[in-house]
Amino acid sequence: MNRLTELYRLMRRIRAFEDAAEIASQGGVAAWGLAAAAKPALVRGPLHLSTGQEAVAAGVCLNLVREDLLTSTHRGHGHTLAKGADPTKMMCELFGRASGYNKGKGGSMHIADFSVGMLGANGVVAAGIPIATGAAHALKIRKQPHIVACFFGDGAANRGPFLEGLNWAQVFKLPILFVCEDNRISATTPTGPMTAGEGVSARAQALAIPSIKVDGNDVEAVDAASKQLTAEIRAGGGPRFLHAVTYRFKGHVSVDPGTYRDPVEVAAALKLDPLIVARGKLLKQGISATAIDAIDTEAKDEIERALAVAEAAPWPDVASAYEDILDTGAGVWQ
Amino acid sequence: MNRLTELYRLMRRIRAFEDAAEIASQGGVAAWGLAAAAKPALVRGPLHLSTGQEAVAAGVCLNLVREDLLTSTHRGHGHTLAKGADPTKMMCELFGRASGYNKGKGGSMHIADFSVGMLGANGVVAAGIPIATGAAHALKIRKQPHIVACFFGDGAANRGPFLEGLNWAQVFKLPILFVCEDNRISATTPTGPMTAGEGVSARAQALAIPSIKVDGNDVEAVDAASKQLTAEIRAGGGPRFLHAVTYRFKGHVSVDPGTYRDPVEVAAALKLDPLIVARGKLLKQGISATAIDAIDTEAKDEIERALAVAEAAPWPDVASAYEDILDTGAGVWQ
Amino acid sequence: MSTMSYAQAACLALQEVMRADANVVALGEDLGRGGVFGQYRGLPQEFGPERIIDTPISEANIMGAAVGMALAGLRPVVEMRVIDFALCAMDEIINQAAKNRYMFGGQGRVPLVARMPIGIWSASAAQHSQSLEAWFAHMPGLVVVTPATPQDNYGLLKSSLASGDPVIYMEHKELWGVEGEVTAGVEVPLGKANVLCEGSDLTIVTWSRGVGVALEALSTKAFKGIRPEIIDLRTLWPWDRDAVFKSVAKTGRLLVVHEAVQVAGFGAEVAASAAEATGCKVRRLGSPRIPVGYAQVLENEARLSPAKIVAAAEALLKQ
Amino acid sequence: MSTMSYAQAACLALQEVMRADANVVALGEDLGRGGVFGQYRGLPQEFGPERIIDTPISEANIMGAAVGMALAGLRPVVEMRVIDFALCAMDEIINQAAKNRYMFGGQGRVPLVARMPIGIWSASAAQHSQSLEAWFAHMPGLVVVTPATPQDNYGLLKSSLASGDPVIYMEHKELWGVEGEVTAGVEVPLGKANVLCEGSDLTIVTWSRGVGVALEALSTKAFKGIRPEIIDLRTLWPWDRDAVFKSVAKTGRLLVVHEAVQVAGFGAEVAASAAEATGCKVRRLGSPRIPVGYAQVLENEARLSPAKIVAAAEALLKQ
Ligand SMILES: Cc1ncc(C[n+]2csc(CCOP(=O)(O)OP(=O)(O)O)c2C)c(N)n1
Ligand SMILES: Cc1ncc(C[n+]2csc(CCOP(=O)(O)OP(=O)(O)O)c2C)c(N)n1
Ligand SMILES: [Mg+2]
Ligand SMILES: [Mg+2]
Repeated sequence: MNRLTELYRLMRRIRAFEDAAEIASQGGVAAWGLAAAAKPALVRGPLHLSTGQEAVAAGVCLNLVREDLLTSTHRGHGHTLAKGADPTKMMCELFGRASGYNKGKGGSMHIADFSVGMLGANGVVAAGIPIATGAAHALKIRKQPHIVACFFGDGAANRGPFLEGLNWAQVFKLPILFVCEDNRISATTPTGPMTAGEGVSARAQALAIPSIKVDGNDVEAVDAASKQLTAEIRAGGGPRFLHAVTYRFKGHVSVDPGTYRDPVEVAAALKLDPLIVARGKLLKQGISATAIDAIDTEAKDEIERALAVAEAAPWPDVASAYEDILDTGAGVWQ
Repeated sequence: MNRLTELYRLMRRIRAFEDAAEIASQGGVAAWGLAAAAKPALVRGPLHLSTGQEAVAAGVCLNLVREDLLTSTHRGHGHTLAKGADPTKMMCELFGRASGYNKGKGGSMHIADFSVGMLGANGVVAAGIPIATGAAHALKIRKQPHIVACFFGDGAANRGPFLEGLNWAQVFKLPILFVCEDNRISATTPTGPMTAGEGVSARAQALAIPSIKVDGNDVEAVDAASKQLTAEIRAGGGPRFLHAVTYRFKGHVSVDPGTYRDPVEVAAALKLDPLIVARGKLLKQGISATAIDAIDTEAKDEIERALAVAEAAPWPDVASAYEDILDTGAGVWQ
Repeated sequence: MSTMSYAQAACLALQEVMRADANVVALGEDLGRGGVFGQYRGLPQEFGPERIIDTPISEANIMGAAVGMALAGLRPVVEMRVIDFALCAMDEIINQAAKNRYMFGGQGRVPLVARMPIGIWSASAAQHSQSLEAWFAHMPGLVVVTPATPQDNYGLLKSSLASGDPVIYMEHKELWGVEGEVTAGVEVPLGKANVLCEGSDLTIVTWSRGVGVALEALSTKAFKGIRPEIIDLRTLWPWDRDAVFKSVAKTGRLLVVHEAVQVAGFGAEVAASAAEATGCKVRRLGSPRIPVGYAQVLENEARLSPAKIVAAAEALLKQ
Repeated sequence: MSTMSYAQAACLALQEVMRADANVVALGEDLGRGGVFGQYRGLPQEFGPERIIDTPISEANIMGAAVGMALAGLRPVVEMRVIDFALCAMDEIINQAAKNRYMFGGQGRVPLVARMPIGIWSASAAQHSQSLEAWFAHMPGLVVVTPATPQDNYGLLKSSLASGDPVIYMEHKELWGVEGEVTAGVEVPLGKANVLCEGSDLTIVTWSRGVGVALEALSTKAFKGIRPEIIDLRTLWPWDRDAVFKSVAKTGRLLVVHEAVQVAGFGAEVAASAAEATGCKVRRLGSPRIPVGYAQVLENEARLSPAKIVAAAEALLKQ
């Protein structure tokens, strides 16, 4: 399979996952002026979809190996899947089942698969940055030949840990790739007017961290930049920064209709769907429409199966509420 | 009195204050491997001296008016005096007396004179930055024609609030002058190796905040840069940044012998004492040595008087320990 | 008097105060669209972006700036979205806001209201479900307010905005949509509890979301033969010791109920104080010392319920 | 067995563990010069800058990085210098370190020891004198340790370093120079209190700096006719309920003593638990709800003293 096909397949799997999760969440969270549905949704908690941003996850993560580590954001399904997690166990987690990655304890906002180096989504904006920095520091101290990929949003670049983490990574010359997934919005607030100066790349450069800015909807561009940057990091060059500009197709959470956005802007962005872009390129490369459609169907089928398994999966035991917490003093009293 | 004479006089007053406070603090804090003295020192608490850094306080603050506001650091005596505070009330505070600015509640680390717009030293590195930003925001909202000067050290530029505050100030185009008093050390740790990139100016510029770097031991240079920057701010230009490179003559606190520093470096730095530099310039301008000596004597005398008043000043009442705290519920129970 | 939600009651209070005092401003993320819970709805339209301020995502600076604003003459309302994010601004809340007045010997005042919604809500799991009122009650310099009803959210917010000292104002996320009668102009004083029903067998002291759960137990007759006196504390600092001690003098038994973790929760303060002052029998009901889990069955372990309250009351009567 | 200071005892414990396990590292500001209180003295020379790590001033990243280090196989010791600065790292401690294991369903562990010295010391005033142990005791996922003697600082630090979960390790700044006998190799288990003297009239439970003050009252015969049983709790989570309840079963009276603010302090938890479990009489002695002032006379209001303890004991006996 050629590189672009592989990238496309991964993006399609993420899209299929996000679409299915979105439907399963309707009527879940009661917010954004909406009441919760009478019948509880299959996905109850807040669901931050990465629909439209798949090229960033795919283009970066195909340049990682299993032993590399990754920290993510509240919008973490794509990164998790791209790092090699099993969509069935992910869907089980979103459904709050015992067979989910976190045994139903975390849900979407804490999706993780430590076994493939995916150290977790995070409910706190920018909180993954110090954690990723420390993980990279550990790799260096322990002389392990791997790297860390640290994803965060454009909104995160205005929080203190962004400065603290990037400074630290450069001071200790750590093997870490910072990836700003810039969808130009922070919840309901356009990020531009909240961000001084030339933005994230300029901030990285002020810390002497080399940075590349790419069209984050062009998966080949993301892939190429990631290839270069990860190679430099693996060669001992210290931290690197990737600024990928993309767009969030959905509301902030799945039940947010996103009415605060200009419909013209949204319509224009939808035309630049990374899947449409990649499909066009595949066709140009001579891959047949049938072959591409087959990838799409395969991805959807995979997620259909995941949904079915998740819906049938068992709930956590009550007893498990008291597990995975302190050993010290456990069993003595809660 | 010409400008340089005025600047010199202010620096000399600060130096006299610091020297006197230093002596009064010997045997105070039991740290840095030293035991506390048998007889309690007149200044009991940690004392961070700005000896050697007087040119920054003086050069900036002579460009401020009384209604302008200022936030400071743990090393705040110079800023306080330069903003117009009374050294006697300052010394009383250092001595923990009821007649001190804070009624003996704060000591050196919280020296403040709100009546001249000096909103306080701070025991937390970088904590003054958000406060200064908010004060500037208030001035803008309340359409007051004044500005804020926000002092912090080189070490503070690695903490998150540095990014958050500077970004905020630029986003809201606030009337604030950020002053990095760069003495190249953070407690016992040289700041350079802990700081990525080109340093603080580069960080300010990445946020599109215009910055000037000056020799912080040349009070005329500090004054000239401050004059320009404050004028730009007053004209509505938004935030400005001053990077003043200087040197800390003393240990981190007054009882710290500073043995972790290279004696050669210290000796070289002492030759660049801002008072020596300014004195040389005054002599070149034709001011007589006698006239300069008179300024020195006057400054020392002023501080001698402050010491005498402070030593005789009354201690706070026990009752005052329960004052200046919540009104709500006060008097009901503690 | 009119019917409105807990969120709308807060909007009304803030609107009235902002109309009366040009120095009152609100700042936080996403406020320009009325706040993610609608707790500022309508205000951006009326007061514009200079007074309902959209900020960068930077909780530390939001809180720190509010301290500076307060020192320079404004009366800021700070929105932290959920209390969990206020953890990003702890130095600013504790070392800067709470201590300012004292540490500077009364030179300045910090009249700000920091809103930081608490509680379990909509499967939001460990990082969006905390109730940390005990932390702030422990901290000199802070007023701590926990409204339970629309009327109280209106009345307590108005009183908080009139406080000259920093107020930690904790709305409960599960209460945003709860409707009730609100009489404009009725302020609820800080430090006064609300005795919701009289009883003789035990005193139940609670606040915030606990109030509705206790009243649900009452209205569904879950208490069977037991007649509890139920008190909504409303503010945790200052808290109404007189009302509580008066009640336990009558009932001889105190049950403190809260959603926060029981260990070192504010229930411990109320129970210990009552035991010290009156020698009454005490018991607490709070969450086990576990993070809030995502799945319903896990989340429920950390949640109050009428059944849990009744069981605790029965246990206390046997104690 | 040899005589050493509380600070030296910690150095010894850390040295032993670092020799045995290459994955143990320490990180924080100024560690390369042995730490500002000498609590890392000698270690930079032996283990070098890769394992005794000098960091930029960035508490949030120090603590967050330690979480990442722990997840990636290290066992970091985090130095916060004083607990007041740990307020700059609260999200990292609470939302990231404490909840990690639970929230990710046990996929990872965060075996870190966060040292954050507490207490009043050397006229350091409101921002350098706090004791916030109650906050951490309230937080699921954290172990909370408060050593009172050189031997315990050695033994508890070793046990903490062996914990697979995050430990908030609170040394008291006024104890750094205190000397005592330390027997290397003697670990002090987490969760076991130390009964320091047997008595029959009341049980005094305390920890950290409170231990020395209580013992001073005893040795100076300030208690006069009163015979207290004095217990050093040593760890606040888990805390040794059995030891405390056994003692109050005998004495019928409990006085909890701590330097932290009394309101919502951990004394409330101990007192409320004992009242619930045993019905004994309880009383607390803690700091008034004011920030720590600078002048000696103000600072003393927030300080424990033998006289205050004796007065509280007398009041409890009359209660
Ligand atoms: C510290 C913190 N503040 C606020 C929030 C609430 N919040 C969740 S996502 C979000 C917007 C984040 O924007 P960005 O980083 O650009 O990520 P995106 O949602 O666009 O992927 C906000 C404000 C949070 N989770 N954490
Ligand atoms: C948040 C925080 N971390 C650590 C400290 C301890 N500390 C006090 S001053 C200082 C060094 C500060 O360096 P810099 O900002 O350059 O100021 P300088 O002392 O050189 O004037 C440190 C680490 C503190 N006060 N606050
Ligand atoms: Mg974004
Ligand atoms: Mg410095």
